Amino acid sequence: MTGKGLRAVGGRHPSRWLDPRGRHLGTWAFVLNRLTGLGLVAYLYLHLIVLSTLLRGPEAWDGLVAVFRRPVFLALDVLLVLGLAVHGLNGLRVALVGSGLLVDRHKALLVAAGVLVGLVGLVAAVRTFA
Amino acid sequence: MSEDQPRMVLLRVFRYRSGDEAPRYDEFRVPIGPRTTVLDALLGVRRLQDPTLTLRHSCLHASCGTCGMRVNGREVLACVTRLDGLGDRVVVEPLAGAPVVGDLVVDMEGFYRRLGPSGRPLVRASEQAAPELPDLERFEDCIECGLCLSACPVAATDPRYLGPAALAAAGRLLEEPRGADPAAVLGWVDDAHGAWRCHVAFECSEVCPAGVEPAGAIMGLRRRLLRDRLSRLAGLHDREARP
Amino acid sequence: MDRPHVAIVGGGGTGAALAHDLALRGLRVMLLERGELTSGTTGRHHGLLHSGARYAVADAESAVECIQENRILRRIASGSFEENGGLFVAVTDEDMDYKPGFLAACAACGIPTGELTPAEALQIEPSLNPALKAAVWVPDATMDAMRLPLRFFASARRNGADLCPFTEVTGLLRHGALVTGVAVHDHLSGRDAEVPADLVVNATGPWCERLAGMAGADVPVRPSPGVLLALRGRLCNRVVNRLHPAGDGDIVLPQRALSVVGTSAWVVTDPDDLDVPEEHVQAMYREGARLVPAVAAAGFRAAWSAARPLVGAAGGASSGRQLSRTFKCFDHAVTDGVEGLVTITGGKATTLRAMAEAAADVVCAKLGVQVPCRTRETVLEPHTAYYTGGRAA
Amino acid sequence: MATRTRPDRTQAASPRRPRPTVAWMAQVVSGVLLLVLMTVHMVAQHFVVEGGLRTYQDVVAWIRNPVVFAVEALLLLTVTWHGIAGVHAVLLDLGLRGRAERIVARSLLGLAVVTVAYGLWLLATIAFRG
Repeated sequence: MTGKGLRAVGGRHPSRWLDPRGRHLGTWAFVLNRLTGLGLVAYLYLHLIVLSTLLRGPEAWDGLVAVFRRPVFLALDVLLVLGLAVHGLNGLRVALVGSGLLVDRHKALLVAAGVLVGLVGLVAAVRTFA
Repeated sequence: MSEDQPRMVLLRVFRYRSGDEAPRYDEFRVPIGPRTTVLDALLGVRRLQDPTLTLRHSCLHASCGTCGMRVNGREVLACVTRLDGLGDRVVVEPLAGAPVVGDLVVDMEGFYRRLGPSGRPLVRASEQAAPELPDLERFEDCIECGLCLSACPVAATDPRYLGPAALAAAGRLLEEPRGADPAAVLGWVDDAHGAWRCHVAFECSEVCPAGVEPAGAIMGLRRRLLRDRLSRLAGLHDREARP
Repeated sequence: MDRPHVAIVGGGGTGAALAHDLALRGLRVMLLERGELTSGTTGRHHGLLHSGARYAVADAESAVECIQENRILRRIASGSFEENGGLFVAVTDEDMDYKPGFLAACAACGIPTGELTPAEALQIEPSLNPALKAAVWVPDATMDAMRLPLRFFASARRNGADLCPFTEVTGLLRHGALVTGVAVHDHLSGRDAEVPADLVVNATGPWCERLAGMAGADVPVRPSPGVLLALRGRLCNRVVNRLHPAGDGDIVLPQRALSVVGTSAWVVTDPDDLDVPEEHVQAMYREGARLVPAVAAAGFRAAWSAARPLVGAAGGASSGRQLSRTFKCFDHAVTDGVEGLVTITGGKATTLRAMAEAAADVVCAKLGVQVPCRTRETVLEPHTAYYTGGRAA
Repeated sequence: MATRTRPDRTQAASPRRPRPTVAWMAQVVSGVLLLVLMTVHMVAQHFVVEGGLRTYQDVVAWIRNPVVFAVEALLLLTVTWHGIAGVHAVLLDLGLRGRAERIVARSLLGLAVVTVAYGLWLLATIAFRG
């Protein structure tokens, strides 16, 4: 045989998480959990930075609050709640199944988590914009 | 088969040869019948259109596990995947995550190295069959095709991940040790790149052509590891009996 | 350059066992296979380790080979077989008429048998046709068609054999009537090369006529395909044979979670161009269900054809059933006046080691090597070693 | 003469490192805790508040409530642990190992300590101000 051949092809790369062909629901749940998780960590630090404005007194904070009440930020808030719901509810499924509980029901759990995420998102949107 | 004009399908086949700068895709038009499999079509291509096409195959009935490849992105055994119903354009690529040796052939060494520490318990040596087992010995169902490793989103990025097949083998050993030491097996899989690296995507069980359900086996291992750890924490066991 | 160099053409079971045998005797071995190892006939058989009972009545020579090799393989390749045993089942009066001669022939060939009443047979194998009239137990077993040869390959490589899959032999190097090696095309690199050898062994099974023809030599071999059918589910736990002369669809056996029904037989000229006639598939369903009724309703998994290399006078037999299943080794210096080329062909999966021993004896005699065969007692490497064992230096 | 073989570091990497079983348990426990704490946080800090955000005065008054302070502090601790452990897991997914993995693990631990310390300081500063 000649050498070890081509390693790059179909090799190990995070881009393969996003190759949609042939993948099933579980992989999408995994990818979504990764993306929301990283997004939420980023938001944690963003949140801390925003909250630091409180150190600069009432004017600075209340001015920021006015900005955050604009529709575009409210929409981002709904996105945040959605992200939390996806990560939290799918995380609950992963915690159960990944600990060896309800393994045979993993697909039903995934569907249930999806439905709940939808409901939470709906409530958040209505609550925010209504 | 019908005497009408056979339906034609366009195969887009991944091609790579040692020394090539980059892989390419070659297109072949192949006639198909209702029973024509991807493997039938590829062997037809090799016989009639391009004798340089390299691929692995042996048993032709999903028993040997050599003809694993990705068809339209999905891991399948080419020998039992019918072309009828896959559309007029079918993309055929080698399994992912293993070095491509040529065209559709990947190097399986990594797969078998992962399987190594399990002692390959899946094939039962009849002489060692324990008396409490059913009187008949049988091969276990894993055919070592590597589809699970190719489909696994964790193996897609972590070269050290033991992977579904090896973990399923470990799970099998715990179910029926056949002389193996369960504590050693548990120590082997209780690793950041072992049973705990799995992220519950269940892709391995989805693509497994032999119904092995590796994901279920991994979850069983984790349940066992958690139970042992919790009972130790609760003081029900003496200290860890590991060296 | 000091030790004799043998080039084996064909990476099936015979080539595997021959590479192992010759490497064990200390020869330098290079094995060439145009595709993946075991991608020809070898990987496609039904996975039966013959007791020899199938051939006892009509082909005693094959039957004796089978039972001897059956015992040897269980010893040197322990763990590769499901030692489930086999049953020969009588379902008609004609089958019952066949039984006394069958038992006598098995006894004559040294094949142990055990007679079972229908009730006893159904107790150990409930899947059998409940209308069976009698059953005979024999030491059949099932195996993995690819992984047993892989153990020979792994052992051969451990002893220094150079295995070259995806390397197609495109011609024979000749010096007059002397074959001096092979010309090859490496499909993985796209390069052509010449492999000089002290001796070339043709182990290409049903393709052997083609290779021998390159040297102007002739081998009386007919490629005789048979259709096999794989069904979903483990329908029986033992090998179930029909207790009558060999015929279509007369065997049902388990292979992991599948069941395999075999087989039919006809004769072709090109072993690469095998079709799977629909009527043969239907015959497998129909005849298989006479042994194990669950066959009729079982889910389809695959149907395929495999070409046996049957040794016989070319142009003679037409159905393949009349041809003997024994193997033959041809020294083409004797048969065709072509020096440096030996063909080993015929036989069956169960007799791969014996075929290799016979061929290796001829090879060693021609090369003046006086080392006895040791494959009867050498325990084989596990099949995984083929992938993880690395290449010999 | 016998040559000394180097110890196989891949097999026996510091035996006293916590087994990943414990890491999983910690991630499950912190995750479940977060599901509760985050729900409380979102509802109490945003959903029940008119306009979703409090004014400066309200924030300070709110934080001074010891129960709120405790819940927020616990949330900070839990979310930091869970988030940083999650980032570590992603890096392990990407094949990080050996010395690089150990360095990254320690850096992440350091980052977690800094995050929690800063968050607590921020909470305390705001609560005890004005």
